[in-house]
Amino acid sequence: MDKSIASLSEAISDISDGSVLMIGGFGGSGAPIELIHALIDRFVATGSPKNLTVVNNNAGNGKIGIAAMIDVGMVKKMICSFPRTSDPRAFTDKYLTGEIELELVPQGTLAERIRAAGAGTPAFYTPTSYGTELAEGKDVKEFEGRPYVMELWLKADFAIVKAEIGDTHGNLKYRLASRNFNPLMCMAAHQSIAQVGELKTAGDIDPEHVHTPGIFVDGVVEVADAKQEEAMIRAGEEYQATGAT
Amino acid sequence: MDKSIASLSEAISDISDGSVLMIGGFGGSGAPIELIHALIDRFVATGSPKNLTVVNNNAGNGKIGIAAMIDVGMVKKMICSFPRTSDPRAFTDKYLTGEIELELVPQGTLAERIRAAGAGTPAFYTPTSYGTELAEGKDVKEFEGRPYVMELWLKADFAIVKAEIGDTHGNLKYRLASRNFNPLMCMAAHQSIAQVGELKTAGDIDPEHVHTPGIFVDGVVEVADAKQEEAMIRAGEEYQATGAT
Amino acid sequence: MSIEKLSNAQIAWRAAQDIEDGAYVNLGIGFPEMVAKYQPEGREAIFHTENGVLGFGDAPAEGQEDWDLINAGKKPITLKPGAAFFHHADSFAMVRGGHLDVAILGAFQVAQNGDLANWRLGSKGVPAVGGAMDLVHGAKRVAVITEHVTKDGKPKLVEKCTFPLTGVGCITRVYTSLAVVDIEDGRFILREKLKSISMDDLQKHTGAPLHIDKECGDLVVPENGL
Amino acid sequence: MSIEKLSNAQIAWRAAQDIEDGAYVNLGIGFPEMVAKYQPEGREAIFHTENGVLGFGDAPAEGQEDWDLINAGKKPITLKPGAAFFHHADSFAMVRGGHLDVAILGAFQVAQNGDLANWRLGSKGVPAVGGAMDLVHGAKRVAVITEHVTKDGKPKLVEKCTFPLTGVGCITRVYTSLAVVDIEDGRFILREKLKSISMDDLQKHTGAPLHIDKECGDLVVPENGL
Repeated sequence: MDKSIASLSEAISDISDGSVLMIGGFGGSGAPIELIHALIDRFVATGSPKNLTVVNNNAGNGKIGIAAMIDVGMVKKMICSFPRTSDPRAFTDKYLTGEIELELVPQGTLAERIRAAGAGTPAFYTPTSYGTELAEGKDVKEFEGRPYVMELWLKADFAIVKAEIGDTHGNLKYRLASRNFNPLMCMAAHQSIAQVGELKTAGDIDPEHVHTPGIFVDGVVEVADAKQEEAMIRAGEEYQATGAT
Repeated sequence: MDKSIASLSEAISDISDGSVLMIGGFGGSGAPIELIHALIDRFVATGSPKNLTVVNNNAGNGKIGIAAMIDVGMVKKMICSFPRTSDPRAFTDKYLTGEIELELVPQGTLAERIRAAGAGTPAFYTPTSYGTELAEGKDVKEFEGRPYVMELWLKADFAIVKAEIGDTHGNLKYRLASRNFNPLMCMAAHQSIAQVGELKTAGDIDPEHVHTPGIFVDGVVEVADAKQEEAMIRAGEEYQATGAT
Repeated sequence: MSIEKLSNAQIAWRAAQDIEDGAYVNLGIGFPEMVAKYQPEGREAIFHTENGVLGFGDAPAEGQEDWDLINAGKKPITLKPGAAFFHHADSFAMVRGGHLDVAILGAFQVAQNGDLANWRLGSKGVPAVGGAMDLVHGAKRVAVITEHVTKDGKPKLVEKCTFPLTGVGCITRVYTSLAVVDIEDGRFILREKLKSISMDDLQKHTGAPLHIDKECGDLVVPENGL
Repeated sequence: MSIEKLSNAQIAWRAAQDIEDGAYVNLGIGFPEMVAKYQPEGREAIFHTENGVLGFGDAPAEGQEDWDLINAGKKPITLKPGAAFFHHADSFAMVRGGHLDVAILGAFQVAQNGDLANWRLGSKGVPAVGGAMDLVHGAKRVAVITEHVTKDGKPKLVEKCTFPLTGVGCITRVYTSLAVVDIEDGRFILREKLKSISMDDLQKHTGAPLHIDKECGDLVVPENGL
């Protein structure tokens, strides 16, 4: 078994028009910036994939990553908890003119809906959002005298995440707080692709230290010199198509 | 902050009559045999805690651990998935004479109900047990054309588990497959106590390698020379009250 | 009445041939565990066990057991390179989330609509379910390996299960001591049968109609003594 | 009209005095983060952040930032001994499962029944909720720190919230620039007030009746310049 993929462009080649795409990371921590930019490269060159529904905690920052996806026009809808960042212009502009849809989900509900999809749980009850406008139209049920809101699983066609170390079986280990949504998204997507700082042979990660077991990962691509999204934003970097039109 | 506890008897001293008690482990792997025996010592000496509801995957094996708890008469009810073992006599005898109750739960549902309690999820839907006698009387709902059964969280007053390494903040790391139900039970119980092979100072476990964050653990007691339940059973060992009546 | 039939090893061998390279597989406790022995050369399957291990290997040599490293049947195991540990909820997320490619289970009865009964024979004794009710919903393909008939000759492939159900409409293929049978649209479709048994005899040993879709192949396995 | 009132630092200081030794605490993004600075000597609180860190410490020195190590506000943090990382679902299990001892949040409005509005002022602009709706259900004690009135002098402690709700009946204590107010049985109970403000004046700046249970203490904090 060898899940390694030779190139970024090959890693994202299956992602198709209209897909639901989960993108890992919280802020720049765990954000697979090279995979995202490879995907934009493909869209700029071929016009595909378009009409994507993107799931992430935020809705893009600055002029790179998800913000750049929105800028080039490949995102139809964002599902996120907090579409505000230090520079949220890309999303804000299109949202205010009605060019992009938003499904706003409380952060814990977002995480749990993603896990539920991965765990085969179509719905669950949570106290979060009860009595608020985000619970409108949702089933409410009382347990032990307290009201709870029913939330549905959130499945995806694809997930792209970043990890520090991966192996040929798809096992992943994350660095510091960059774990965040990434293990959950790998569980919830039909096809999950990880960019890893170091790609090892199966057996080189201690089985007790694996954060995402390989069963949840379909492909692993090594990006040894990966950039950190937050650092790029602070340096004022912008997405630039690599050679493509 | 120092969650270390000096002795086994002190570690289990809060467990009271009629409690719901989760006991970690799957087979002998992860079973906190020394904490269990300290609890039996207390019952033998004082008559308390009695009328316990015990949650574990099984219902005791041989003449030690949960089987010995059942034998001395401190267990009112078992909640488990598989009340059969290589030597299930303790439970079987009392079950067939109606002296002990059984709530049989599919293993995955048991795990997920325990996690749900820890995660503040009062109920969730699962395909497991649909159309079987274990789903009788339970809510059924269809999602995406398929029927699912509603299951409720399973909370506990106390959990006792075994880990390889613990620290003074209650962070735990498990050895090999002894993780099993233990992290979930720590989440689900009002008070969770771990016996650990080695008790370290906070900071001595790599934060990326923590399996159970200390927030889920209330007390840690070091048992440096802990026995392995399965090995004891194979050696024919029996529980013996330590000095007590 | 005595008929030629496959040994358990031969049934397990046949089931193993359908496991693809790179498949994630859960083998039920007992007889299904034999399937692991017959993985075809050059194919690598990753075995999952409910108690939180992915990528385990053979049993250790006697005296080498580590009782913290066991499978769902509480038997000692070893690890292969690329193994991972996880807790029970993650383990059953793998199962119930449909991440396994194949689950192979034993059976008391399988009905033509895919219902399975394999956890309990009646209301006597101590009931025990384990992970059976989870596994039937847990894989892209849920197969059964079983004798074609019970010890006293009664069909195990039936119109409707009479024993308590493990799951509804969950089984897609059955490997028996006489045949390979798929379940499609509420019917048994015979894919392969032993050459030595006639269609009529096979039907007599089966509790519901066997249908043939285009053709029925020969069930061919290596000589006994596998 | 100008009244003597506490600075943000003084409000944060007052809230910090109620955090017990060994407490697990989540501080909302922004103003509530200030509370961490005023932990009383000899007490150790463990801080939780939604993106999967328990046991974080101060901000790193400039130039020492590691952008993989941030808090929910996306600000760089450091770790204290005993820290742990975990994924987002485990992080919100800590929150929604009630494992935190204290959560301290900001507010636009708090109602006398414990309702909180703190995520949105109207229907304009881009809505963003983050973890606010989770945190209000997440701790044994959910407190608010806030100015007593808005910039244009309107009460923030009200009979009924007019802004969109974050949670229903979830707030148990409010630390304001003028007072400490508990919420019990649908009423504001005044626990402490600045000595310099009269009961009448305080009531005028409050949108719902302030009740007194036995006695009301003085709200005493260190001099400004904390």
